[in-house]
Amino acid sequence: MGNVESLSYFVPELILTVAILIVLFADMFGMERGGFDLPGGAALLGSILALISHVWLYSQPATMLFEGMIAHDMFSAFFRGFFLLCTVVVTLMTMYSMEVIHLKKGEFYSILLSICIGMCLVASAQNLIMIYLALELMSLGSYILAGFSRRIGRSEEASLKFVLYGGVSTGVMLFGLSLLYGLTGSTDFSAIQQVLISSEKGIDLTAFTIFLLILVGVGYKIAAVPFHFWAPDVYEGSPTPITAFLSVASKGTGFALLIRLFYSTLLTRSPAGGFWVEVGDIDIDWTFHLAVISALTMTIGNLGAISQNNLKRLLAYSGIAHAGYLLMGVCLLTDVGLQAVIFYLVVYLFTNLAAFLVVIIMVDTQDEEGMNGVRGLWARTPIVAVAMTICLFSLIGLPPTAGFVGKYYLFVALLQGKLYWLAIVGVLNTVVSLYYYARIVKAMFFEPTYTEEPIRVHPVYAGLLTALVVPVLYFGIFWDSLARYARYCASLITY
Amino acid sequence: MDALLHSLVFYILAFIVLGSAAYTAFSANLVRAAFSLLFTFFGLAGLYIYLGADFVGISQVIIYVGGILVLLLFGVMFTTNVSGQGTEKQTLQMKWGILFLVVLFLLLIPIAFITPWSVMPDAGSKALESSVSPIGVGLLTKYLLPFEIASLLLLIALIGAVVIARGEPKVRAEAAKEDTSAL
Amino acid sequence: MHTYELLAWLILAFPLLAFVIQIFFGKRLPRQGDWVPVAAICCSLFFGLILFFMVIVGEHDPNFVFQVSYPWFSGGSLQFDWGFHIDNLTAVMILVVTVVSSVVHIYSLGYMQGEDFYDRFFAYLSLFSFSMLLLVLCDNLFILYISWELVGVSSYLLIGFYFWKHSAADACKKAFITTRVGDVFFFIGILMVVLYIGEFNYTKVFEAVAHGELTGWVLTIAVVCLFGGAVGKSAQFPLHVWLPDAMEGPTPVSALIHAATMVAAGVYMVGRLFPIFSASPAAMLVVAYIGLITAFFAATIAITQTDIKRVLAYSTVSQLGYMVTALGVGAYTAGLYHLMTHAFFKALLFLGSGSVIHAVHTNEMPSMGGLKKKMPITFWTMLIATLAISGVPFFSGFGSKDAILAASLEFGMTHWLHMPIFLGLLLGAGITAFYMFRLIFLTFFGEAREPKRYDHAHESPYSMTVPLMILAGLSVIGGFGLYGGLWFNHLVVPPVIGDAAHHAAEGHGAHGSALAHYGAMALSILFATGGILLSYLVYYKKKISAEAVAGRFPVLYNLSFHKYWVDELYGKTVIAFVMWFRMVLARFDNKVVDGIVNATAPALRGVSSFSGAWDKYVVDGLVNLIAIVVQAVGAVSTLIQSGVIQNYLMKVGIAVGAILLLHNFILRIF
Amino acid sequence: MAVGLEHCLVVSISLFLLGVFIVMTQRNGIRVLMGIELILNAANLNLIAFNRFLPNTDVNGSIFAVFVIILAAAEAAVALAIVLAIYQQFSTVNLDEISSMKH
Repeated sequence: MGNVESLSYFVPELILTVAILIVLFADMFGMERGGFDLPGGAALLGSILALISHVWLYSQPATMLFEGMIAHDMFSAFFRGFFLLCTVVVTLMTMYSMEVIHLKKGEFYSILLSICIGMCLVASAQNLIMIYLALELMSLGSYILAGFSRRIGRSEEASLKFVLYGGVSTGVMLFGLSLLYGLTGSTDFSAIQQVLISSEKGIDLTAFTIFLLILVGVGYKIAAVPFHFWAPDVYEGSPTPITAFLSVASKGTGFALLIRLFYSTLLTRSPAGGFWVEVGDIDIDWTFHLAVISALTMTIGNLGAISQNNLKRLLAYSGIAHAGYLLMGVCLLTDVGLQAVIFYLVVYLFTNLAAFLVVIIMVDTQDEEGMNGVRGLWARTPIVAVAMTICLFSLIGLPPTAGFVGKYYLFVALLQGKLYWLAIVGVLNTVVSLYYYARIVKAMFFEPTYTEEPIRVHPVYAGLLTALVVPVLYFGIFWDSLARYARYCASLITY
Repeated sequence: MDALLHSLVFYILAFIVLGSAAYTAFSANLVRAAFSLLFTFFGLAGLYIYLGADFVGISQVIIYVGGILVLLLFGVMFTTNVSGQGTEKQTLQMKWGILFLVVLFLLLIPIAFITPWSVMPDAGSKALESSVSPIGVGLLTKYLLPFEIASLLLLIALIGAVVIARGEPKVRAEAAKEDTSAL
Repeated sequence: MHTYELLAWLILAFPLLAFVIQIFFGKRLPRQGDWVPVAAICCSLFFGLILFFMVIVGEHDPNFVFQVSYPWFSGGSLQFDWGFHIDNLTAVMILVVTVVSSVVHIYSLGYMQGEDFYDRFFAYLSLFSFSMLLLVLCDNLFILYISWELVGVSSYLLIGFYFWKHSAADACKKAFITTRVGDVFFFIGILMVVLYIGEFNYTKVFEAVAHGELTGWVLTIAVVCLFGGAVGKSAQFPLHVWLPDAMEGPTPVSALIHAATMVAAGVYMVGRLFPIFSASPAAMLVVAYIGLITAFFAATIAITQTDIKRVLAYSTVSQLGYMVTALGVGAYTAGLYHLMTHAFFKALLFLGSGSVIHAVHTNEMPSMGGLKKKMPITFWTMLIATLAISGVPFFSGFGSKDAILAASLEFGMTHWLHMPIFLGLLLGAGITAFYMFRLIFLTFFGEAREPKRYDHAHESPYSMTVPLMILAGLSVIGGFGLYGGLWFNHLVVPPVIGDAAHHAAEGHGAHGSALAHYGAMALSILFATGGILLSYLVYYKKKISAEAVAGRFPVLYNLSFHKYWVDELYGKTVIAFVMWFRMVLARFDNKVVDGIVNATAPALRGVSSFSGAWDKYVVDGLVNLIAIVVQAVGAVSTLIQSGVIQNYLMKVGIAVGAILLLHNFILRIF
Repeated sequence: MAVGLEHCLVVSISLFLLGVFIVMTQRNGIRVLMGIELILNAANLNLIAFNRFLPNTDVNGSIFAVFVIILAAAEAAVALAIVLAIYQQFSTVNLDEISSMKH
């Protein structure tokens, strides 16, 4: 589709772009108006409008937009909704959080919205240039936002580590992309796939090297071992709303990128349907390599989380572990696996955002990110304690929470794919994770606190927390609709 | 003879690029390292033009040499006591780094040779016409969306760089105090 | 939505809602929110009554079944649904549960007044009511198991309500663990059924069993495993040890859970799954004999106990044995009828004893005496219940117990070998009458043995006595269900499914022949009267000295007084073994783990904080072993997180190099 | 010997590795940034060389390279701003001394 006609499919991004400008103007004029966060309001309104227009676009058939730069298919639509929802929640979190420097809120929101645009483009890109550009757009914004915390020293350290690590990783990935361009002579995914399908023998090594170089960039985004080192440090130092955003949206982007890039270039959909196979004569056991990374990722993540006392750092390691779980679904190269990944991502969105919201409440009310903050929480604010417990149960994967169903689908997919060893590793890891999540639950309910004074939770936070936790329980009991939706969304555009 | 001269230009440029890059990597003096990067960028610009990408070559000179390198030099000047150099150790984990360099070189170089790149048989005779016009057309037709996104990206980078570099003394002092008390 | 469906929803929704409200907002509501669960359970009672009358009077059909099921999710080839199964048995159980539950709720208003965690107590009661109602209403094994566990959890919470008391904390742990043993069997049983049949839904399972999809020794094992659940939950021998200890909980809890409803869940489960049970005659015999042993042994223990609630507890165990035996010999109607009548009069007995304890602040019967004048309402209502449990004609227990005896006599007459069942039960009936009147005489008659307590005693408030009177009325008129020929014996009959189950049920003979019937009736009256008379002579007239008798037969007395040393036996065998095993693990822990730990510096740090905690190792054994190993590994794994960015990048680079080397060269060469 | 694609690739791979080497071994944050620039330039050289030698007549490689240059500029600006902020805070740009968060 041409550039002009494509605009009608591009409405959510356009709304976000307009919102960025409005936010910047609002910042110039509106900060003194009765304490209301005018730029935040504008950003919130913009992202909600974008979400609405996105829903309205859902019924459109899959098609290529902007001269084949991006695709509109169920997969990209899912991720666009995912990122927009994340942005709405994080905007709300930021509006009432004490952690972000108040004087620079306008810049903060405009960058947040532009990151969201970048993420949406990553999930729908069909061209190497586009995917790299979109990735850089979101990365660059993330580097800046990581430095926005009130706690100056740590925040800047996080920002620095992030920008250097990210710069090198995306640079290496770019090198891989340039080799991919060289191997196929094209930057369009469809053309790349066609060339690879008809390629002659002898490109195995090159293909694997390219894959590995690209994986450095992708693995950095999803915090997969051995590319995960930045995650704990950056998560700890960034302002908590941004940590939440990174841990959910950024990880989601990584998976969108991995699936989009990997499934539509180095793989091709099998004519038998239901699974993907390597293109042409390339004879590499992708499943095995990704599975090893998945096993390592969840193991290192879970083990690392055990000795953490800072909740943000603990959740960072837990996020690494969850990237491992999600990779289990990706490495199968089947429809069922993709469906499980998408299902799990939705669950992860609600669960993790809610968990981080609890941390935000802790930081705002008692300036404490450590275990001390949650000690005796049950006595001080039972609703938050119960919500956190539900989240942790969901992260462990206990019924009747959605996390259980997510893990269930992942393991079913694994068993169907006959990847038994990975399933065993996954189950063992779940058991290990029980240990450190349960530690938080124990601290909240059974450990004494230094003060019995009740914590006042901002009503917006209480409402947001409820809105995030209810789906965790709801999908834990009635998941059929979500599972059907995930199956529906697990379809990439094919050529 | 002509072909030999042709090759010679390439080898000289390649030597400038790699030599100055190596100097950047191994030099003990930060300012000298930054200046040797100037040669790398110029050499690369020459290589681009040699390879027929005149527009990219010019962009390289303007943006890299005129922009990025100046930026880096400013950074060096701001953060380093230029005269008092040399006492401090400049590097770390050097042995591992060299091991990595050698091993990866041995691993990656074969890729360049064993891969059946679909090279044009008579690449040397590919007409070396100006690439400015096709690039301009491409940017406004097929690559219009990336072009627009790049503008958004530059806007964000601008805002971000300003926000980070602009000091907020009051907030900083207050926050720093809080931070130390939290520790 | 069908009326029944709506009613089922309503009955379930109120207690659940009350639980949620109470747990979150209870403390902040006026009166600590106690009225929320009471109102909720009364609403459930109201709708329960409507359901009962619609089913029993309105339908009046022995084979009436209403089913509705909602798809939940499918896992592989299994379809998990959930839904309601409403038939006559459900209606009766709903009635029993809601009536007893609401009575206990109201009673607790008075009894628990001023206790700590008053609000939470009511929250737990609501949770229990919800779980129990779900257990009764659900339509498949999966939900049955879930609600089964829910009931167990709420029971655990309620027994341990006085968690600051050591005995209560121990008791709730004991109850939980002991019933878990049964639950494991139950779970295995359900798994076997589902594995062989592939369905959870009751009706479908029954049909499959009737078609012989599950036969032979597999069926027998499955049924015995399923029965294991009932053994745990209904406190049958040899897992009965938890129930007497569970009396550490507040008395209303004992009345609700450990007399009337939860312990009856096992019996209800056997009744609900009767088509599966009756398909295996061998398993049915196991059921009958376990019931018999329980009924007889518990009765003999009750004779010598002095704690009023323990007497009642053993009496409960014994009566549950009666019900189980009845189901075992195929007397479906009689067993379930006894469940209903027992629920009313045993709840009454417990609540009455609670009233007494409330007045004199002791559980020991030797410290009571002569309370008849001080507490007339309590006395008269408890007397009615005692008459009912003793099997005196015109009271409810007579009808149900007589039916059980008749069925077992008839079973004995067709299979002479199994005559001991009848004899044991008959003797047990006499003993029951004896110890129940012993309780009455010791508590309410004679002189006041501790005047201080006696003077202090007073009748309980109306919130406690009114429930007693309601239950007393039910204990009397409950008996007319069967012998008035009104409805029970032709409405609550074994479900007829297929031919095989039908024959099996018929073969056991649910309806006693005239000879068995009248013979059993006469004998039962005779034994009951004998028991009462003996008790009268010993404890009222003091014609026979109890001490002298005990002195004459020290072995028997000690056996009974020490509950056949079952607890001690467990202590010496199972628990001792576990403790020994823990010791071994702890030693292993100490030696081997220390070795590993010393080898690594970070692990050393982890351990040094645990140093000097040898005791802790012994106590926590395996848990600590795992914890330490995991901690140590965790510490090592975070060591790679050096905080230096170049170091991170170096590690990434080395990892990439290693992968490339492995994949592109080493693996190619080999 | 006529210059071919392989020659260019050897140069770009060497440049790439030198960049990564700088990133790994230099303490100074600004030098690490120089390393990143080298990595990006190596990729650019690849793109241009492929564009030159592959049989297509389009200029996709050049356009890609132009975008990469733009991105490199933006990234360098942001990264340098962060490094300067770090210098204000820690009075050093030696990255191994800025490691308060670890394990």
